[in-house]
Amino acid sequence: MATSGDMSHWDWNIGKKVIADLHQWRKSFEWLEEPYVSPDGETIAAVVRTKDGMFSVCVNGDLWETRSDKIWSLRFSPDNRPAAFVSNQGLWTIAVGGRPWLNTYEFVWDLHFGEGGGPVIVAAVNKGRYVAVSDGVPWSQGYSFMTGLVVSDDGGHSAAVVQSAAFNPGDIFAFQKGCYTVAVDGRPWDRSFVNVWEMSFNPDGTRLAAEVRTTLYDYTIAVDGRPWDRSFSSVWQPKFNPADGSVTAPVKVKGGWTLARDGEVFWDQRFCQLLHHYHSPDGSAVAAIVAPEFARWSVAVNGLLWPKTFNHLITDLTFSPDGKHVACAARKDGRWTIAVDGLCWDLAFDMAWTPVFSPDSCHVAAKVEKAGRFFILVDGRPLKLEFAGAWNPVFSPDGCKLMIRGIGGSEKELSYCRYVFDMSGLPV
Amino acid sequence: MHAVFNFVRGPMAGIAFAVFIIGCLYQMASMWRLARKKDAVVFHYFSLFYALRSIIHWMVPFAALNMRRHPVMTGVTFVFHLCLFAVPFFLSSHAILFKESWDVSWAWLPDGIADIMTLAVMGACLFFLGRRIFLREVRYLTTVSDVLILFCVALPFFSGFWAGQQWPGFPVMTLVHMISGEILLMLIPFTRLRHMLFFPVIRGYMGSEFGAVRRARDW
Amino acid sequence: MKKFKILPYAALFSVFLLAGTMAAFAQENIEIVHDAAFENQTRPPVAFAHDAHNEKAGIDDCGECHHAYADGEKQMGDDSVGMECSQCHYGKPGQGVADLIRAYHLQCAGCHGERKAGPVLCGECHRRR
Amino acid sequence: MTHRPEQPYEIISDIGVEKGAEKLTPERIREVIRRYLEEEGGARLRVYADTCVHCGLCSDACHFFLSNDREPRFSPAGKVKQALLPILRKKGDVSADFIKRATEIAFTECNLCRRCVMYCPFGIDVAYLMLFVRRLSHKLGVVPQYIQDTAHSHAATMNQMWVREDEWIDTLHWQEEEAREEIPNLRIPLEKEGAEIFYSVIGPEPKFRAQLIYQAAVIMNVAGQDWTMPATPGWDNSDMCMYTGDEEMVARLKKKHFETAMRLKTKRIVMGECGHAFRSVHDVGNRFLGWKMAPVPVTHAIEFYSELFQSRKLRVKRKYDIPVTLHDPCNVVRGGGLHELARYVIHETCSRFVEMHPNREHNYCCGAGGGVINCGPPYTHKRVVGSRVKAEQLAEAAAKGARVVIAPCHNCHGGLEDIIKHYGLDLEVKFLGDIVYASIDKEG
Repeated sequence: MATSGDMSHWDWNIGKKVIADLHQWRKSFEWLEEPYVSPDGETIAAVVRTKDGMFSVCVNGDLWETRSDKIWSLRFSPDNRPAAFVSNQGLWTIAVGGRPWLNTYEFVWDLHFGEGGGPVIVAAVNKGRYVAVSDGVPWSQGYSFMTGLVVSDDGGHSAAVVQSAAFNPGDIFAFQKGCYTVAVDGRPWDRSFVNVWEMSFNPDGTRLAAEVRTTLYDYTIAVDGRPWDRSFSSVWQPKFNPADGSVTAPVKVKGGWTLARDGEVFWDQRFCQLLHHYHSPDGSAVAAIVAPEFARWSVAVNGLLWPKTFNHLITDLTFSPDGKHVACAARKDGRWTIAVDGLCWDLAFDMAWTPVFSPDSCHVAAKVEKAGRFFILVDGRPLKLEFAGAWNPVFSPDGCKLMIRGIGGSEKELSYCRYVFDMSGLPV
Repeated sequence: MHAVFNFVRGPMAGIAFAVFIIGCLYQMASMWRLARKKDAVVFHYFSLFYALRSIIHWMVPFAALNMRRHPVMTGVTFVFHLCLFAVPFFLSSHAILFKESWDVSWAWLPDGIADIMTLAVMGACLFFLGRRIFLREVRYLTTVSDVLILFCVALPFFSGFWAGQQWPGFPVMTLVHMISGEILLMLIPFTRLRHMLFFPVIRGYMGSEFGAVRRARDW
Repeated sequence: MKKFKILPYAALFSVFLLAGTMAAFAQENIEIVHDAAFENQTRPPVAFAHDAHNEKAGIDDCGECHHAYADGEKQMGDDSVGMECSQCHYGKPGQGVADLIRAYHLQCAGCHGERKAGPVLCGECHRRR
Repeated sequence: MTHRPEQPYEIISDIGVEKGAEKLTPERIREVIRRYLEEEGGARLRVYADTCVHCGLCSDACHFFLSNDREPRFSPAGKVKQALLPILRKKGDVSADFIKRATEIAFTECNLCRRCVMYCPFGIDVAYLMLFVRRLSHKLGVVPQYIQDTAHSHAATMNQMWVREDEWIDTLHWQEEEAREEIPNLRIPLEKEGAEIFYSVIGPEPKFRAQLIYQAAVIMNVAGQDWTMPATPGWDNSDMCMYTGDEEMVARLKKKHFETAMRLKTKRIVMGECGHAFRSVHDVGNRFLGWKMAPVPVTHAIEFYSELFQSRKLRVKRKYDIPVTLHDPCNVVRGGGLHELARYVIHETCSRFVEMHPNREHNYCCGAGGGVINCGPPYTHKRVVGSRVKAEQLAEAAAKGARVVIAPCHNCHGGLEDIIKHYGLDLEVKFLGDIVYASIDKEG
C-alpha cells in the first residue's frame, strides 16, 4: 500500500470537518460520477459533465479549468493530487491536479503513483508502440505489445511484460519458442519466455522478479531475467523479502502448493492452494492465504496454520507494521468479516475491505458494508457512525488518532465529512 | 463325486463368498482411497438428496428418457437384473442351503416361478448376445470379455435349470451349476460385473453434480 | 466349515432315516418319508427303503437316526422312535418348515456327505416322476 | 463377432496436430502418459473406464452418432474405446499416429456436452474422459492449431482474442459513446470500486460483437443497476484452456477473473451470454483453485434478465413478434439449469414461441461447444455434418413457424449459424439479450 510520507503534516485536530455538500453537487451537475477522496481526507473529487456537454472534475466544489471530451480513472495520488485520464479530439493524456501533461497519446491507461509525491506513471500507446510514461517522460524504447505494468514503491522504476519477438497470427510454434520478456524502465531482459505474468519489484526498485513459463508446461520464477534452475507445474506471484532480498513464491509441486525461496522449496507443508503471500515489513515473517484442504481457507504464518478456516475465501491479507500480527477479510457462509491472528470478529457484513493496522500495531480498523450502508470497525466493534459512502480509516502516525472519511455520517444529508477521533474517544 | 461335492458345497462355497465379499470391499475401499487421494473434490460435491434422486430415477423402470426410447431393452434389462438377483437368493433350494449353512431363512419363490425367472435370465442373455451381434453400435464396443461374461452369467442359470428339471446327466449338471455359480460370484469384483458395485457410486456422484451444482436433471 | 457340508438334497436322505426309524412303523418298510408338518410340498417326496438303507449303511441302533436329546446332549441308548421329526424340529415361529427341512437335510445328506456314500444332490432324492 | 468394416475416416490435416506429433517418440509418449496417469488418473477415470458395460445405450445421446448414420465410432463409448482405452490398457505404449487420432476424436468429435451422461444408465461422464485425453494431448504438445492459438492468447493477454489492454478500454468507451446516442446519460462505469455487479464478457464480444456490450450497457442503465467493468485484464470470463487440457492456465485465468471482481469489491459477477465461460466459472475453474463454488457468486445473463423482469426493473414496451424458438445451450442448461428461466424471459419478451424438440436438458448440442468450433476451419465440415440432427430439429421448429432461434451462448451462435448456412435453413440466430434489448421500455 503506497503511503504518504508526510502524514504528520495532516490536520490531526480532533473534530469533524464538512468538506463538501454532495447534494448540492448533484443539483449543479446533470452528470456526477462516483466521488474519490484524497488520502488526507481534505479533498473530494468527481468526474462531472458541464452544461456545455464537456467533462471536467469537480474538486471540493470547484471545477478543473480544462474541459475534456472524456475523463476516466479519477484517482488521488498519495500526496493528495487528483489525477485522471482526459481526452480531447481523440487524443489522450493525464491531468494531474487539473493540469494535463503536454504529451498526448492515442491512448493512456493504467494509472500508478509513486509513494509520497513520487511520479505518476501510466501506460501509453502511440502508432502501435507501447511505453510506460513517468511524469510525462516515456520509456526510450517502445514495444509492439505491453501488458501488466508495475512500478516500484517510490515510482522510480517501471516494468511491464512486452513482446520481444514477432510471430504471425496462428503461428503456435513460434509462440512456443518464447516471444515475451520484461522491459524494466524500457530496457528488455535479454532472455525471452513463453509467458511472463505477475511481477514484483524489490523495495528499492532495483530488482524485479516475475512469474514465467519457459515451455507450455514449465513454470518458474525469473529474477532480473534469470529463471530459477528448478521449474514447477505452476507458480504464483513472487515477492522479495525486504530484509534479505531473497525471492519467495508459491509453487506447485507433487503433492500440492507450497512456498519456495530462491528456487528451492521453502515450506514443508503442502496445501491444496497457496494463493498469495506477504512478507512482514521487517522481513521476519511471511504469511499466506492457503487452502489446507479443498474448499477450506485459512492463513499460514511462517508455515503455521491458523486453526480457524473459512469455507468461502480469504482476501486482503495485511501485516501489522511490527510484523507480529496478521489481519484479513474473510467470507464464511456467504457473509464477510474481519479476522485478526486467527480470531474472527463476531460480526457479519455484505462486504469488507482491507483491514488497517495502527502504526504501533495495537489496533485494527476496517471499513465494511451492510445493505448499502458503510460502517467503520475498530478492534472488532462498530463505531456509531453510518455512511452512504466511506473510505478506509487512517491512523495518525503516532497511532493515537483515527481519521474517518465518509459521506452522510449520521445525518440525512449527503455531506462528505472528515472526522478525527482520539483513540480513547471513539464513538462506540 | 462325493469328494467333489463336498468340496464345492463346503470349502469352495466358503471361498467363493469370501472372495466375493472381500473382493467387493477391496474394490470399494481402493476406489475410495484413490478418490481421497486424487479426486478429493468428489466428496465435497456429494449430496445425499440428489444422489438418491438420481439413483431412484434410474432404478425405476422407464423413469429415464433413454429407457423409454428403448422399451424392449429396458424391459429385458429390468427383468434380467431382477431375476439375476432374485433367483439365487429366493430359489427354494438356495434358501434352504442358506438355512442349512447359517440357520437363516426367508420366504422363497415357488419353483415354477423360479423356473420362469431362470428362463428369463437366459433369454435376456440371449437378447444381450443378439444386441452384441446385430446392433452395430454395440458390436463395435463388444470385446471378447463381454461375451465371456455373458456366458459366465448364463451358465449357472442354464445348468441350474437343467439340474432342477433332472434332465439326463443332471448330477453332473448340478455340480457344473454349483461350480459355475461360485466362479461367477468370485468374478464379480474383478470383472466388468463390478458395475453392480459402482452403479450407485457413479449415479450418486453424477446425480449430486447434476442436482446440486448444475441444477439439472440427469435422466 | 462343517455346516457347509450339508446339501439340501441331503434332505432326502435324512427324511429316509428319520421317517424310516419312526417307532410306530419300525417293522414296516417305509417307502415315502412322511411328516405331518409338511403341508405343501415344494419338491417331490423322497422315497426311502428303511430296512435296505439301514442294512447297507450298517445302522443297528435306532437312536442313531431317531436320536434323542436332553439338555442339548445326545442320550446314548435312548431313541425317539415313534415321534415325528417335527415334534422337535419345528422351531422358531415362521421358520417351522425351514427348520424341519434343515433337520432332514442335515440328517440325511449330512451323513451321506460325511460317509461319502448315498445321494447328496437335490435331484437324487427329490426325484421327479 | 463378425466386424463389418467401419467407414474409413479421413485424417484431417492440422498443423498443430501434425507438427506436434512429429516431435513425439514412443519413449516420450509413454513417459508423459504414465506420469499423468499416475498424477491425475484418479478414481473417476478408473471407475468410469472400468464400469462401462459396452451396452451402447449412450449412442442415441450423441449428435455426432445420430448425424453420421449411426456410425458406431461416433458413439460416446465408441470414442472412449478409440481414444482412451488403448492408452489405459497399454499404459501409454501407443504410437504418435494413435495420439493424432485420439486428439482428433477428443477435440473435434466430442462437444463435451454431457448429453450422454443422461443416457448412460450409470451416468458415466464421457466428457470427463474426453477431457482427460485432451489433457494428455496438451501435455504431449499435440493440439489443433486454432484452439491452441486461442489458448496462447489467453496466456499472453488473459483474454481469448488477443485483445490488448488499451483496445479493451477503448472498445468500452466506444460502445458507451454509441449508446449515448440512444440513452444520453448512459454510462459504462470502469473500475468503480464497490459496485454491486461486475459485468464480464468473453473475448469475442469486444472483438467481433461489440454491440452486445452496447446492449448490456443499455439494459444495465435502464434497469438502474450499480455495475462496473474492469479496465484491466481479468475482464474476460472465457476459457479455451479448459478445452485444450491446460488446467494450469485455467486456474490462472480464473484466478485473474475472480480476483479482478474481488479487487473491485463487487458482490457478484454477472456474465454475458456464454456457455463455456459459465461452465468455467461455475464448476471448473473454481475447483482447480480450491474454491468449492465461485468465490464471487456468478449470475448468467439468462438468470440476470429474468431477475430484472421479475423485479419489474425491466418492463416490456412491445413484445418481439417474430416467432422464436429456443436452443438450450448445454453448459447453462445441463450445466446450470437455466432452461425454465430462459423460457420465462422469452415469455415476457416474445409474443410467439415455438418449442424445439427435444428440449431443455435433452436438447441437441449445437456442434460447436466444447472447443470444437475453436479448432477452426479444418474441422468445420465435419462439425456441420455431425450436426445433421440439429439441422433437422431446427427445420422442424422452422416448419412450425419459428423464424428466429434464440441461442443464449456464443459458441452455440457460431455453431447454429454454420448449420443454418450449410443446410439452407430459413432461421436467424439471436441472443436473448438481442430480444430483451429490442423489447424493453428504454424510457425506464
